[in-house]
Amino acid sequence: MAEKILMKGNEAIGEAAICAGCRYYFGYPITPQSELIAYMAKKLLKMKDASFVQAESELAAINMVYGAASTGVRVMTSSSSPGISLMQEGISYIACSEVPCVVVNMMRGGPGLGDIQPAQGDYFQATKGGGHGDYHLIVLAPSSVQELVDLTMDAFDLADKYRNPAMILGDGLLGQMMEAVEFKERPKVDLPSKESWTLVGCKGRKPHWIVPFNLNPSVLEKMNLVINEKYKKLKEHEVRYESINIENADLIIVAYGTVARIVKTVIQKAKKEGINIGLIRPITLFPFPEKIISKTAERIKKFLVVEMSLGQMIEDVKLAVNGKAEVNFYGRCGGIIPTPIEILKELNKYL
Amino acid sequence: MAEKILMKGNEAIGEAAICAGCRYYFGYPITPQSELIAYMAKKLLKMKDASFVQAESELAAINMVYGAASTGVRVMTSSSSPGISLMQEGISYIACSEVPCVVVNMMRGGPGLGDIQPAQGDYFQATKGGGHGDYHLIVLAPSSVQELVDLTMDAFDLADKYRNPAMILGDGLLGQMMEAVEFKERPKVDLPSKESWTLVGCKGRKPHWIVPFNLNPSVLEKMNLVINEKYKKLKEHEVRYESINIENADLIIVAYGTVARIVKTVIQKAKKEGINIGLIRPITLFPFPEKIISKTAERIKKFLVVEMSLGQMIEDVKLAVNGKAEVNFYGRCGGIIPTPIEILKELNKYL
Amino acid sequence: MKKVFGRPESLTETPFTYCPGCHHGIAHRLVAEVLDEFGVRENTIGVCPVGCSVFAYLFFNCDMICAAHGRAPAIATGIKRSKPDSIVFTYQGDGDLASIGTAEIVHAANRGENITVIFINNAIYGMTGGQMAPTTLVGQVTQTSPYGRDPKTMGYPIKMAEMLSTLKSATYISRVALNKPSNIIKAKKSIKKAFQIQLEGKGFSMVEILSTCPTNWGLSPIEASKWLEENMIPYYPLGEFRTPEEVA
Amino acid sequence: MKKVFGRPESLTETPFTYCPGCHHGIAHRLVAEVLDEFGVRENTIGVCPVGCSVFAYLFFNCDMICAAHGRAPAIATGIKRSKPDSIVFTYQGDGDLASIGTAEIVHAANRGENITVIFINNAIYGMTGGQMAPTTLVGQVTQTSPYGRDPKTMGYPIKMAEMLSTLKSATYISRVALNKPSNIIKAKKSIKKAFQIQLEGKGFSMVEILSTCPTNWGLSPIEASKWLEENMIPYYPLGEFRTPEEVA
Amino acid sequence: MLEEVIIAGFGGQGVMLMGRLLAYAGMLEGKNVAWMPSYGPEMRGGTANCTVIISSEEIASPVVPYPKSIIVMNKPSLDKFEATVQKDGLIILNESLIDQKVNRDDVAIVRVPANDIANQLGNLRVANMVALGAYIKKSGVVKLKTIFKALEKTLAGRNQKLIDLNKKALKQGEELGKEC
Amino acid sequence: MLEEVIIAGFGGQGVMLMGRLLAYAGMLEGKNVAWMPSYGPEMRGGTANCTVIISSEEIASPVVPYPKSIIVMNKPSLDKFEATVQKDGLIILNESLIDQKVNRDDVAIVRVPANDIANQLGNLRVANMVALGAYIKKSGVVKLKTIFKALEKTLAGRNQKLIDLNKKALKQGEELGKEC
Amino acid sequence: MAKIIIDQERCKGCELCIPACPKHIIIMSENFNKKGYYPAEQINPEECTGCAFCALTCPDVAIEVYK
Amino acid sequence: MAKIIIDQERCKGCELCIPACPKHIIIMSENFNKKGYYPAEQINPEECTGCAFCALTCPDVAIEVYK
Ligand SMILES: Cc1ncc(C[n+]2csc(CCOP(=O)(O)OP(=O)(O)O)c2C)c(N)n1
Ligand SMILES: Cc1ncc(C[n+]2csc(CCOP(=O)(O)OP(=O)(O)O)c2C)c(N)n1
Ligand code: SF4
Ligand code: SF4
Ligand code: SF4
Ligand code: SF4
Ligand code: SF4
Ligand code: SF4
Ligand SMILES: [Mg+2]
Ligand SMILES: [Mg+2]
Repeated sequence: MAEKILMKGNEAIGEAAICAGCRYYFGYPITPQSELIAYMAKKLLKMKDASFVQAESELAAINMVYGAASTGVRVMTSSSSPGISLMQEGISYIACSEVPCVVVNMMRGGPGLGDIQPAQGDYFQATKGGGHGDYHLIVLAPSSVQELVDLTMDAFDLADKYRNPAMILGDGLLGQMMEAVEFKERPKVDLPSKESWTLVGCKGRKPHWIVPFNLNPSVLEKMNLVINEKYKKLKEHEVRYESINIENADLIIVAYGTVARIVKTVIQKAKKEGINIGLIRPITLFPFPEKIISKTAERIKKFLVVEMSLGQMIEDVKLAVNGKAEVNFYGRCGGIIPTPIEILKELNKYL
Repeated sequence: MAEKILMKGNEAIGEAAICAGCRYYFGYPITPQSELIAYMAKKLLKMKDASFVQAESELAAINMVYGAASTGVRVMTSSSSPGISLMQEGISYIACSEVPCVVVNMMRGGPGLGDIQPAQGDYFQATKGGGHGDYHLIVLAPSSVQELVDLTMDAFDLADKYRNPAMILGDGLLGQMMEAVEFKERPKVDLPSKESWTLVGCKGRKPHWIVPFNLNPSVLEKMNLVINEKYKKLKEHEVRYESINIENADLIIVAYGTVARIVKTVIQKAKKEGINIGLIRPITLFPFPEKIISKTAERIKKFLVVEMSLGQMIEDVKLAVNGKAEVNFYGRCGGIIPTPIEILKELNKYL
Repeated sequence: MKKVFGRPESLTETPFTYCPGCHHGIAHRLVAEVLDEFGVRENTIGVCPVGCSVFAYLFFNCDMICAAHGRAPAIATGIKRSKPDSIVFTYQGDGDLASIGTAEIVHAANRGENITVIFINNAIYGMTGGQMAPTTLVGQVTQTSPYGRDPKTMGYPIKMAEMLSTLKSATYISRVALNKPSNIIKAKKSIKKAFQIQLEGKGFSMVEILSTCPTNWGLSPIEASKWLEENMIPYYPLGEFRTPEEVA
Repeated sequence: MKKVFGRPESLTETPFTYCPGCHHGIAHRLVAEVLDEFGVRENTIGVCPVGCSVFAYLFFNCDMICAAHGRAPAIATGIKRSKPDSIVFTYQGDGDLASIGTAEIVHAANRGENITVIFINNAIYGMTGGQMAPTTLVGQVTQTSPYGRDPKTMGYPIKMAEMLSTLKSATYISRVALNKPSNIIKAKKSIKKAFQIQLEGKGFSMVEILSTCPTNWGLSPIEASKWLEENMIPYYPLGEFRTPEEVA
Repeated sequence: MLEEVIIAGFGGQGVMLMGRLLAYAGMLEGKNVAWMPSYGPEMRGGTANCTVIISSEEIASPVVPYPKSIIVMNKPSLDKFEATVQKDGLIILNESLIDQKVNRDDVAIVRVPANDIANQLGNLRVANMVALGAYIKKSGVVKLKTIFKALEKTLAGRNQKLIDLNKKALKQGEELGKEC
Repeated sequence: MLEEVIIAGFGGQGVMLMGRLLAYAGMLEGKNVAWMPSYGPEMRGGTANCTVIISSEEIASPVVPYPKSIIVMNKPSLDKFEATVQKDGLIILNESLIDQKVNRDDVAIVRVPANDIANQLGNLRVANMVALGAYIKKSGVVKLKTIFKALEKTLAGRNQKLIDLNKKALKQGEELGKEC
Repeated sequence: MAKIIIDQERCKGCELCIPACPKHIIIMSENFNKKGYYPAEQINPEECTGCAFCALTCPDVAIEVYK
Repeated sequence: MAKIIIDQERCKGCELCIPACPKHIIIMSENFNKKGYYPAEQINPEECTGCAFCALTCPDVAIEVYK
């Protein structure tokens, strides 16, 4: 299994999902993630106890996911920005129902129809809840094709562990690019049994209900608080990030996904110019790695957030820094990928 | 016109919209805003040069709004939480197209189907952008039936002025309650002509295009930056808030909408107990009144944010305070309205 | 004496929350009786809609899920695809199925999903307090057609059974009514046939049930049944629009 | 010599961005010619979809708006309701109209919106690189039906013209093809009739146009036209399914 | 002055209308008013209640956890609100549907056989007006005359017979309010 | 070693495949590789390009604003990328469709009449392989043998004739790469 | 002989069973139940045929039939 | 007498006009245009009837017909 394969990011996600035991996929085509739906069609339509449905829309797709997830199977859908917007009601229902599933968003330039180039303009939607009500997704932000593979597998585990929808927040570049990947054997994880809540027929037991509402507000509040407890646990146990050279850098860049990779080149280049730059790369966007940022801000007084958006994650960085350091921003949007050179130029302003 | 009328909040919005020249309404029923759609049906179906359509869904409704707004007329839709989630793609398109319109969200308990009681769980969705891409709505948060009237009229003006969708973010309580209201004569405002962009037939000119995309990312980025400039202007010119006793209070409560009213009772009660409480009530949630909060935080070191959610506006408060004061939170959710007594109890913890 | 008519096992003991005389209750009972008769209660997963029957999960004595408004057929698709051996049905109102959920029902039918759809056509939005449904009759006064449904601006009432019957993959489609015992008996037979088809793996089945909403029609239950007979049945003919024989 | 055939005024000079041999271009020209012939270009508002024809705004020489995927009929509704004297048309693909936009087209038709819908059925998702459309033929290989469309799990190709023709408020519905000059001439007539009906205020009109997508079908343009003739026309019969006379 | 009253009962008992009339009358008498409905978790056949605030000052919180008065039309409503009434407050209860005793001795209690009286008047639906009449009399918060005016405005267009019947019920209720 | 090359042309010219073969070959030779496509604003008939990075180190930024080499298959692509090539870099250009001169004298330039040669070979579609062959030879970044292997893997299942034709085109390109 | 039992608390007094009964032996009670509804009751039980039309029609499954 | 003009740069070489011409007087050029397509060209122009079938079929509106 540990052979290296050259794979497009989108296809790598598909293969990773299948490796993670996902046999059900419901989705609707959209650039730049269509290779993923095609991959799932190719694979799942030939498998037993599996199903692939090209849904009539993203709305239908997310609700098919909701249905399948309710029976306890591992299930996935994927789309890109506008399609994900159409799923917001459904995602809110799924989060309220505490039904695990995986949603992939390979972001493209927005708003509106935007374009089909890579972007990070859906950070708010993914992490704050683009749907209504108090809920969150578990949001994972890969930055290489290998990480697309690894985090997709993790997403299924985390979703099952917390009975919460998990999102892979990638972008068009990650989805479209090819890199060599390995599908490594993974250690077995202990996950809670789903028996107590799945809909599989009530033989020998009382009926199960999956009911994302309660017209009694006291009960609904309690439902909310139970879910909220999970978010606290997530913040305690599941935060992930990569940090480079944060001990005594002159400035810390915070960036995720594709941008973080570009920043790594910036760091190399900066080093050559004698500039000492550190990187904090959130891997989980929710839960957000606020502690490490907060701690780092006690020591290092200059931060630069770089995003392919007009400034979204920067709010979480500022909330973590809480006034202890200066937080600056550099962003490109609409599908433009910032180059190492322009970031380098930008950060020189703050040194 | 200045006679007082006893009116339900939802109907008051409808009448205000009509007074503001809105003759086009497209919507889909949902509790707790159905009185508004019924009111529009009753009125608009009897008017000339007017149209009321009960759309087949919220998705269709927001796109009908998009179409009508493109011809330059004043147009409105309304819904409540789950219905607004379904509009996210459309709203993102409208924002990208820079087409003015008014969307009303009378929030109810969430997530999922939730319940039909008042809540404030859609703050993130409304202010950060529940749809994809970098965009914002102008978000107005009334806290009485009279303000529903006044802010609805303002919303149309602001939408036209900035060519941006505006949202009235109310809740089920405001929509359902009756208070006496006046429809005052309003001073005429100067608004930009729409002639240069509306779709009315290209007689005597080049065709107009309303095209919320550009596959060239450089152009799309420029479109984004143009829109972003508007947000800067909004932040400069259109911030609104109400403040009570913020000069030398022991603690400042930040609350909007229904909750702010309850807090006013808290302040009265607290005064009797010799406790000195101030209130900052954001009336515009986007643009958020960050300056006054920031300034106040220089003086007063204790803040309490009260919301009918598990904590959403608190992030904007914290961003404004930026570490200069302690910001605490009290929230109820799922449709529970906090009582003055429980808030009083809560704030005693911080004194 | 032997009990010859009682509560089917596939209904819980919970009293219905429907208004007095509302036909939802009859429809529930018929579906439950059919599940009993096929002995599939313990293998059934029901999908309730948003609408007055959002509480159906309290009443059907089997595994239940509540769908987002209009999306029940998509959810049922997800369930049936992942549990192909279970019996899956949706229970939907006319706002749910014929308005917001149009795309989902058309495509579930067109894919030939092996599920059964119980479609309550009461010509109105019950739960939200009486707005116009796509199935509201011409001239009918509702909250959103306060001067009567005007076909010029609101179109004619939509005939879902007929429309879906144009789809090749829709195996069984019928329309029944619950306004009197004879029709109730026919309705039961049709519902049974619909489930039978699912049990045999023959594909999509739907029963459109003409029902009353006394509350929002502003009529007594008896008047409502009469109104249904005199106004709805003439416009919405009863009968089978597609049967498996035709499909072959 | 006089020019007897040239570029209609209702087309801009911009070269089409469609692939060589793609029928979208023919459909564009026919619509433009009809607008010219009625002299309504300056009073027309067109709605382009998401699909290969998302760029139609560059080609039609009139006011244009780009819809969200599938929502063109809703947008056209908003436009027509607020500008009832203008001519409004949508131009939609089969993914757009027959899949994601099913609810919107059904209800625009059912309301009898006085708009004209140009529906390009090329049995595939062109723009996104060749996925299955609801109109993809049985056995047809696409990105998402890599082993051919299997009616057992994917259903049969949907016949939108037939389905919408069950709606009382749909005034004119036809199906045409662009595979050869004689059919192109018929198509033009039908498009003209559709706009005529709108001009007369008679309500909803739609022309379903069978078209090729050589690129995603993996055929040369000539082979594609032949494939259309031999495979699509037999399944999707050409003709008028609803005409105003019938409506009365 | 500040009156805060909660009116509660089954969905079909007309408690919302009672509240609306009261608020309307308050406004007609020049007061600030707010009316706020609240529907129970059950849509159909469930319980419903509304709050009415009538005040000479601006009304801050429209939510009233501890009302001065309650009018309870059925048993579950009494159970729910009994304990919330302020000391020296007022409870109007529909004796016809509530057989249980009230556990408060620090409030005034008026028992009105509202359904029975309405039954006698020939229409069960006016039970609400009987109770409202009693409340008006006992609390004195607005004049019965003003309620009549509000009634006429609110039911304008309905047949006069119905309005008259409602007035009759209000008056009968008033008598009961007097008695205690 | 670190090679960064951008390959650009019309949508239908097969530039994506050129890049994929190159990346594949890089991987087969044990290097870290990344292939990144970029489609022009026009979907159909527009321009497209891809970036290939082949490196002995871990690859950080997959975005390469200043490539070491470019292979340009049409005029707009030359216009777009000409100025971005690093000093001492390499430009492979498709002479058949580009008549204009290059304004750089600090880079190596190889002109390949790719379409004409492909035309001679009987299939315009293999113009891309001609250019790729020239690039392989000139840059030496991977072996032609490895490209052949990659080709066989990538086109596996297609008919052998097509593969052979591609190989022929690659070889003819190699000759041109040699010549200069 | 046949018998029906009407659950007085389940009955919502909708009256639908009345016209459904071919024997005209169901009427509405004069006393309301705990929910405030006047429930249905049977008169002349000896005439009941057990045809179950009443039960078939009852939306609240309030009627049981014995035979 | 009739004449057609084929816009060499608009033409995408799709060949659809070829079978459309009843006179079989359209063929594909051997030289590609600036976009890299082989455009259509007319032979034996004197045989052209101006029937416009070619133009009718051309998806790129590349053909003008004169009569
Ligand atoms: C997305 C969304 N839109 C609107 C609603 C509000 N809503 C609840 S039920 C309903 C319609 C009910 O009518 P119908 O489907 O006919 O069912 P009935 O109550 O008549 O049985 C509506 C519009 C909702 N819950 N969610
Ligand atoms: C909400 C949303 N989902 C998906 C897409 C991606 N998308 C763009 S066009 C298209 C379908 C195109 O097919 P069709 O409508 O048949 O038009 P064609 O290109 O074949 O003319 C899709 C799925 C999108 N832009 N928006
Ligand atoms: S509102 Fe109508 S449909 Fe709903 S329960 Fe009452 S009678 Fe039945
Ligand atoms: S992809 Fe198909 S539909 Fe789209 S332009 Fe090309 S040939 Fe036409
Ligand atoms: S069982 Fe038949 S006869 Fe007896 S009460 Fe019921 S309907 Fe009447
Ligand atoms: S039909 Fe049922 S609920 Fe209605 S009156 Fe008869 S017994 Fe009671
Ligand atoms: S006009 Fe007619 S005869 Fe002339 S080239 Fe065209 S198709 Fe042939
Ligand atoms: S039909 Fe038009 S584009 Fe095609 S070859 Fe002929 S002239 Fe060229
Ligand atoms: Mg209904
Ligand atoms: Mg298509």
